[in-house]
Amino acid sequence: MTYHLILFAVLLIFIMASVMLQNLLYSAIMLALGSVTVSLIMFTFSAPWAGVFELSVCAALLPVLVIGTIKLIDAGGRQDLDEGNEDNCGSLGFNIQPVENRIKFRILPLVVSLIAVLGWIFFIPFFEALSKYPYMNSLNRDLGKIIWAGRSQDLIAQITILTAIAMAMKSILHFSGGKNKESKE
Amino acid sequence: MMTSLLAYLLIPLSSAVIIQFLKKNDKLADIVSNVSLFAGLLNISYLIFNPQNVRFSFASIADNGFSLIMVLAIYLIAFCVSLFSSGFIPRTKNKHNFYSLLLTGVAAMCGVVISLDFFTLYIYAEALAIVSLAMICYEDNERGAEGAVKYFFLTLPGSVFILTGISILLFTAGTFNFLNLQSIANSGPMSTANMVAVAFLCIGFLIKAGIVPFHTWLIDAYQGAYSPVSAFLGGIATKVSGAYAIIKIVMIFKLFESTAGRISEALMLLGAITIIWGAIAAIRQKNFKRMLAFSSISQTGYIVLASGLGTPLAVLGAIFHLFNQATFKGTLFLNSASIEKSAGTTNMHKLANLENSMPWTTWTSIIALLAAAGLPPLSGFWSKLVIVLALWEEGAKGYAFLSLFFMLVTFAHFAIIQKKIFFGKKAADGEKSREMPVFMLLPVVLLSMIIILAGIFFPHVYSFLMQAVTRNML
Amino acid sequence: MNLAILKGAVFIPIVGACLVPFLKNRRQLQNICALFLTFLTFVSIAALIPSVLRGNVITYTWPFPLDLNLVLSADILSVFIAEIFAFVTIIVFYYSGGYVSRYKYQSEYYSISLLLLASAMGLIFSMNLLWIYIFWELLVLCAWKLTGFFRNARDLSAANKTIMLNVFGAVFMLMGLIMIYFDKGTLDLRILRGETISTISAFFILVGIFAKSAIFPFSCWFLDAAAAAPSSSCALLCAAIGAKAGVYVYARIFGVSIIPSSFFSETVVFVTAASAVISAGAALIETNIKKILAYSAISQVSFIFLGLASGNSIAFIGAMLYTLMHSIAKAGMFLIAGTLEEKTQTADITRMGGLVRTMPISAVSFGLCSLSVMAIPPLGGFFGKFMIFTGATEYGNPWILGIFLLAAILTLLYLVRLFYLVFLGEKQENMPKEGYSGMVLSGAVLALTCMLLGLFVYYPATYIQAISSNLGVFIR
Amino acid sequence: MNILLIPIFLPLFTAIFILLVSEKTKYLKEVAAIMASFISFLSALTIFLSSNIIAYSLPWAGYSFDFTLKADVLGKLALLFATGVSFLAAFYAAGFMKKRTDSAKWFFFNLLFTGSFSSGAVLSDNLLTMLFFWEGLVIFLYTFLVFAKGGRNSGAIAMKAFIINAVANLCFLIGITITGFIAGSMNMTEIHAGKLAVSGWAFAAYLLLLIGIVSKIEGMPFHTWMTDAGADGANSTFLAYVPGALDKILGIYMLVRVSIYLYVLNGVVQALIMTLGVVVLLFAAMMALAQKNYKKLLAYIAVSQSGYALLGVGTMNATGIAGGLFYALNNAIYLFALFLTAGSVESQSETSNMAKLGGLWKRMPATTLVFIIAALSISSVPPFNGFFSKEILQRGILEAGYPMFFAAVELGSIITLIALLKLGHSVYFAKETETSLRCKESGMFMIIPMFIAAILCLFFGFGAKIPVEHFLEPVLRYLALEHARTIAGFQMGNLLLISVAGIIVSIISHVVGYGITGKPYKATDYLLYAPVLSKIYRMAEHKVFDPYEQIMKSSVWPLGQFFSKLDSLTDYLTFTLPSFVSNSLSKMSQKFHRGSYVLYMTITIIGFLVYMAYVFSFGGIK
Amino acid sequence: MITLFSVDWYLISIIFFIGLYCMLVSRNMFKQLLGLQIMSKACVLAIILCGAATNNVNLSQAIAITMILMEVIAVLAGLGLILKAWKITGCPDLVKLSKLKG
Repeated sequence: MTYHLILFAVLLIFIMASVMLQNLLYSAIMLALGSVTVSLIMFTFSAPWAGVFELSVCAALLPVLVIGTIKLIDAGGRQDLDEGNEDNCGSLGFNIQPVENRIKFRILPLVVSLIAVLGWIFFIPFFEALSKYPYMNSLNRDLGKIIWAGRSQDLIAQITILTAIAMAMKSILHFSGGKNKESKE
Repeated sequence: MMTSLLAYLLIPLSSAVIIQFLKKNDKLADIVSNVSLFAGLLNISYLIFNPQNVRFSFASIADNGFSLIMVLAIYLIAFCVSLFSSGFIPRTKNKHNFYSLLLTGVAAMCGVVISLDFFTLYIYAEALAIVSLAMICYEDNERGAEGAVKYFFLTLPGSVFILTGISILLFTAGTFNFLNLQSIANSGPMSTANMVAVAFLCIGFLIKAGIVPFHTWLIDAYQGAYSPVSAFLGGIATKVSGAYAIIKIVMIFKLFESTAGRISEALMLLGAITIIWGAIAAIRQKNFKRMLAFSSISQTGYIVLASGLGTPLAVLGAIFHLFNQATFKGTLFLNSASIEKSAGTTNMHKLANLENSMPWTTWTSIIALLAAAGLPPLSGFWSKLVIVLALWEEGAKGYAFLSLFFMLVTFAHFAIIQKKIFFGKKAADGEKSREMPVFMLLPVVLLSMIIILAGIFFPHVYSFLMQAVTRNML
Repeated sequence: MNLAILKGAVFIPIVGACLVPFLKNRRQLQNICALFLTFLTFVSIAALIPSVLRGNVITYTWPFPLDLNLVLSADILSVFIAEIFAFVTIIVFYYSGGYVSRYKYQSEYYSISLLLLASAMGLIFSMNLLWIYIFWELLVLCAWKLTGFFRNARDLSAANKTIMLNVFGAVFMLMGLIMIYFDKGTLDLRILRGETISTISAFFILVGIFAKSAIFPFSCWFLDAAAAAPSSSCALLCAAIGAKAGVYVYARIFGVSIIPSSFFSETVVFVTAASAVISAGAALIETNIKKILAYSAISQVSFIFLGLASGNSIAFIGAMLYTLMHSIAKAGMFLIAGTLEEKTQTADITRMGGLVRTMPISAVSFGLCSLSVMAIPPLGGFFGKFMIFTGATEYGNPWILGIFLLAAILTLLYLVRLFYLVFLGEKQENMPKEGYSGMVLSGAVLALTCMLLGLFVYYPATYIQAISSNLGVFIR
Repeated sequence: MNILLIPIFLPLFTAIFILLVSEKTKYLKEVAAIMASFISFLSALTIFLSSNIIAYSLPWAGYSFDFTLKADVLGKLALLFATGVSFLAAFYAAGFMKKRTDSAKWFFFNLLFTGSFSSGAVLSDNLLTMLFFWEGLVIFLYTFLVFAKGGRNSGAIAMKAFIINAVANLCFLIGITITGFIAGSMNMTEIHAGKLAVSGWAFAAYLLLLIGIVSKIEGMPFHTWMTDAGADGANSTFLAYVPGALDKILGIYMLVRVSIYLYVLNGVVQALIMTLGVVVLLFAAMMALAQKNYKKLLAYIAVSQSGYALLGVGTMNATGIAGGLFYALNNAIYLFALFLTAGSVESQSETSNMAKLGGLWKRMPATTLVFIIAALSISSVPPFNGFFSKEILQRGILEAGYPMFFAAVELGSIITLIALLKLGHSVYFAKETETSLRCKESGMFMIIPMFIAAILCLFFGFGAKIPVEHFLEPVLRYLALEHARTIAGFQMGNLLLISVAGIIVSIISHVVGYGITGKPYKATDYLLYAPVLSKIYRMAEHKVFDPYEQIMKSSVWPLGQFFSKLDSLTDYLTFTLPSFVSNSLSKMSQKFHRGSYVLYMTITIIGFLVYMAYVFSFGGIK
Repeated sequence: MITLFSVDWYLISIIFFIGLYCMLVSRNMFKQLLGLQIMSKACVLAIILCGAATNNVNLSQAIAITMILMEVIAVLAGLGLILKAWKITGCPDLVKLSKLKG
């Protein structure tokens, strides 16, 4: 119970940090930590498979991709700097950071607390109403059966979307052979 | 998943993969893509139009008719687009990518229309979104990138909302399956939680359909997209990922007669606003494609308005209008592509008097524009008439009058376009333009023929759609 | 047999419209083909006359959902109007042989004109209000294309004005139709016969009719169209088919089918009175010959509406008779105006003059046609206007009578002025000879027809009496 | 084949035949025209002599509009004179047109058509039929004037004549529709069965009819085209035929037809008509004084003569009406004669300006003789026919009890005589001018009709009993106007003395005027410079009394301006304004499509929130 | 008495709104992507929560796994797009991309 809530609190902190931090690298890392927390929460909800998946993909893969891209752009951005268009790029460490006033991000805690207060007033009743729902279907087959039998149509859909992303990456990044390492997964 | 229609998904998917291995040979890529699409088109048209079904007024149609007609529309537009682009795209910009994207998109759309499950539908919609994203920025220039970026970042909140709706549905209903949900909806008055779920689903699909005020991405995407792609998007893609799902939701949950009447009101209101906004904003556009984009959102407004009303007649009108809009917007965007190719611009102030140089393009566009404006007996008129009748029948007289009145504004679009582009005095860019080769004209001619025929054989169309609607809304 | 004829009357022109563009550069052939098809239509309708005079109605039904069947039915009234339209179209095509042939887009001209005829036929014969609306819109489309025949910016704006205002009216008309549809459950005039409809829907329909016939508030498109379109198209649009379609629809709906409320009829009478006098007055100082003729067409059509709205059978007869006479006379005037404009290279009557010496036949034909419009015997228009006035007297409002008398006087003034300035006034430097024989002849034929219709008014008059006695005009 | 159709259709077909034959033929046109008009005259004579009422009817324009002809006594009389005049005119024209430039073919065409239509107008019994012929005459009036290439601006005058008459005819048309409506029938015999009292609608109808009639007899204010035509030198035969004779006959016929046969007039209308008559009489006669042109002077005289007829019918008693009718007949004769003399003089001297003429009596004795007779009779010098008609008329007026009008009639005849003395003196008896040297007597064709007319003048004068008994009495009987004592005959009485006095006065005035100026054609100038009159004449010079010009200038063109303004206003309201509004709205909407991503995202999310708020805004989530 | 369940829902909704806010305020494409991921994480959590609450965990796991996959795919597409945009306008700044207007 308390452990559960603590996890949520940590998650909130991580996520807010990832939004508020200016340094994109740090915010990516923060998000990774956040997804680790999410997977922990999943474990508490006794959803191990989802947790594992979350841990392996969202916490491991995505940060790698994101950071790789950031680095790439950073490097390329340096070359662009010689062509003298720093006007559109921030002064701080990364030139991929557009100049924008940080205040919007700094006031995030304020916003969050506002949302929290409003949410407590408006959402809680609704969620209470939700919680009245009975356990409608208590048949709880094991995961594999569900995926292969119950949700078989999703598999075709996933094949489709994987083909789609492959084609999409191929055509989006076809302007130069070198840069589509990321999309080789 | 309607397994009977699965083939329509798998064939293009596989041919998309195959095409990837035809890098060297564009001709072969042309042939594969066109042939596979054309085969599917023939197949589906036989399924619908075989004399047996027509004679018995489609009572013996195989699957539920709505998916069938959607598949027909998808294959029609996709075939036209691919035939067109086989002439349009120069071989230097590697065509096979385009074809495989197109075919994947067809597969995804078929998935959307044949899935019996909100979650599956959502996955396919995502796939479609990814494909369209890649197609928009197919030629890597700035406007393409801008269109793609706006498309991506402005529509993804929509898919997140859909996910939220789905998760709530899972909680309240324990399933996303249409039939179960329909039985739940029929069992009694809809519970608040379900309504929240439906509201989230609706907003998600509204964003994907580009309804005012969520239309901002649509216009830039259409304008920025690579020309045949805007035909693909404007013709079918956005309709399938947005309007189709909304009609589906309405069919399942019967919003107008349940406690969720508020949602249907919201839909109708948004539809009306969209009609007005799109029609008004289109008047002063300089760019042909942008103007078409605006007018197409105003047409989508009719669909949403009708589906918000949600009576069988209204839904029928919505479906028919969706199909018509696929045909005439497809024609118009393809024509805008050929104008761009031949005259080098789509800026209406630079164009004039294309009727001499490009007569077929001109007349097909005129037909399509008139159908969009609802000139009888073209198809657009009937769908609008049915929508208006349904509105009036339900007593929504204000909406009925509004939708009638904005037919007038659509006529104004027609008047402006024909004066600035097709007729009128000579202009430099109008001079150097020349007519497209025949197999690039074939698609538009085919589509305009369909526009005319669908208008003239309205009784058959009506009975078919009536079958479909009744079968879906039982 | 009759059924086949009826279908033929509607579908022959459509076939022609599709056929003509494929005879691309054989210009003469196009003309002959169009002429022949129109003549065929004329004859086939004429073949219906005996049976409809016997009082039987030929009906063909194409079922449509929602009880919106396409019902083509030829009765005594529709055959009458159809004959007028077909006749004028024949003459116009004969004229076009010399007139349009030198222009580009000739095939477009012929096919659109044939489509115009076809949609007019459909409009006339269809008994379902929705289908009347549909053919109405087609008519508007053809009007748009014919107006924009010459591709100058001015012409195109005129075309746009035409389509916009007509569609504006049409939208209101559709609104009214939908109201009727949900009040009465049908749009079939045979079922609606003798019913009364809500005044508001009647007014909605009226807006459409007025927009088409260019009655007072919607008259502006008519002038621009007349100034822009080629004269032969003007003869079709402003004189015969375009303007008279509204008249027919009014006669069909409020004359013989649905009983209009008295308030409605009074409004119609007053509005048309305003229209008649305003356009007649404006014609007095206009200098563009085709605009003058268009103004005159407006005011004369207002006379016809007065006759229709007065709601007694004599006025109805007068209106129908005057529809016939005015269509022919005004068509002749437009055709001759076209010849003049083409010969003198201007439409400004102040720059013409003394043409009677060089173009005597055109002058005489024009004079006869204008006499017919002025209602001077023995020309045909006299009887029509006389009967309309008789009916208006029976209607019994002295003010209306006075206004229309004023309008008639103004008509007289501007027509005499027109004739004087163009044909008699002082000589100008360019004195053209008579035009191509076919053009002169077609004008002369129309003028002669006016004359003969005046002398043998017995036949049309009795026919129209048969209309009013068979179909029964609603007396208020 | 009904005999009534001959005077209508024979000239018609002959006219078409003449139109078909070429201009070159020498005598064919003339012979055909004369034969046709002569035959129709004979048929008219037979109709007149046949005692029973001939009728002919044919279904025409449906409803109650039949083609009905009926030769009752009144119609017979009018028909006889109309056809007779046509015959004489055709005969005269055969000689006259030889000398003229304008096309004889068209002249005969018009002449025959006019003849046939006028016969139709007097014969028809159905109001529509009557209107058909009556209004149709306008066309031929127009063509007459257009093809009479006499003047420089014949076209303008033709237009004027056409507009004036056609407008009046439109009023006539409305009058007829109202009459038919209130009578419930278009058939005059049926209407006569129940005469209409002049009140309310009927009054309006009667006034409208009166307008038509007055314009037909060129009464004021519809006379101006005729005087212009006279001044412009229109074809004299035409002047003699249409305005001189035929229109008078038709007009008076119709006046009697309407006022006595169809309507029952009341005192107001009576006074109205008579006042109108007097005004016409005096004013036109005074204008005649001022003229220096043969034909224009005659035109004014003709106008003034129509006033007598109006007076006569206005009296509403047997004597007066008889006088009016008699005047009409005599008018036809002597005006015809006078115009013919003008024609012959003009055809010899190619001018009709009095100043250029003089002393023609040596060279053209026959014309001179005819002129003298006609002039004397028109100025009602006893014992010519004009005198008798005037006497009867005056008696009628006195019976009706309007001594003022009696005086007016006397004055009118005095002025007429003064004018004609001046004319005759200057043209025929003053010393010769060089133009008059080349004149010689005109040919047989022209002499004979003039003489016939002159003889008729004498005959109606000395034997006034015959026309009165055979022409007027039957009409009066037919109109059921009983009268105590015989109205015809030459009676020594006060009236004779008064008129003799009048004659003496006028001779004196002529002598005085001649004495003052020394030039006969200026014999009336001393009157023109009289204090009040001079103003009137100057105003007349500036066409102040020409309602046509006045109305055209003052009201018609401004009206047109106003209406076209109104029209363009509706244009603006129906098209320009809406398109402007939609354009500006569209412009406003463009502010939202700036292409800025942030704005778009904001719009999207706000839209989402608003949507949710709207959806759940009913009583919270519960 | 407020159940734990509704508190969880509440927290998830807050996470969701944080993601939305991030997408709202930032003009950096990476931040947009970040907000997207946050929102989808909230959705995944919601699914799992539903499953847990309705004793239907395995179904919700199945869904959740697919959703995670799709999140990855979306992020991939986003990254590719960022690269594209950066190639054209040397900076992943969204405000740079406002040529299409009117």
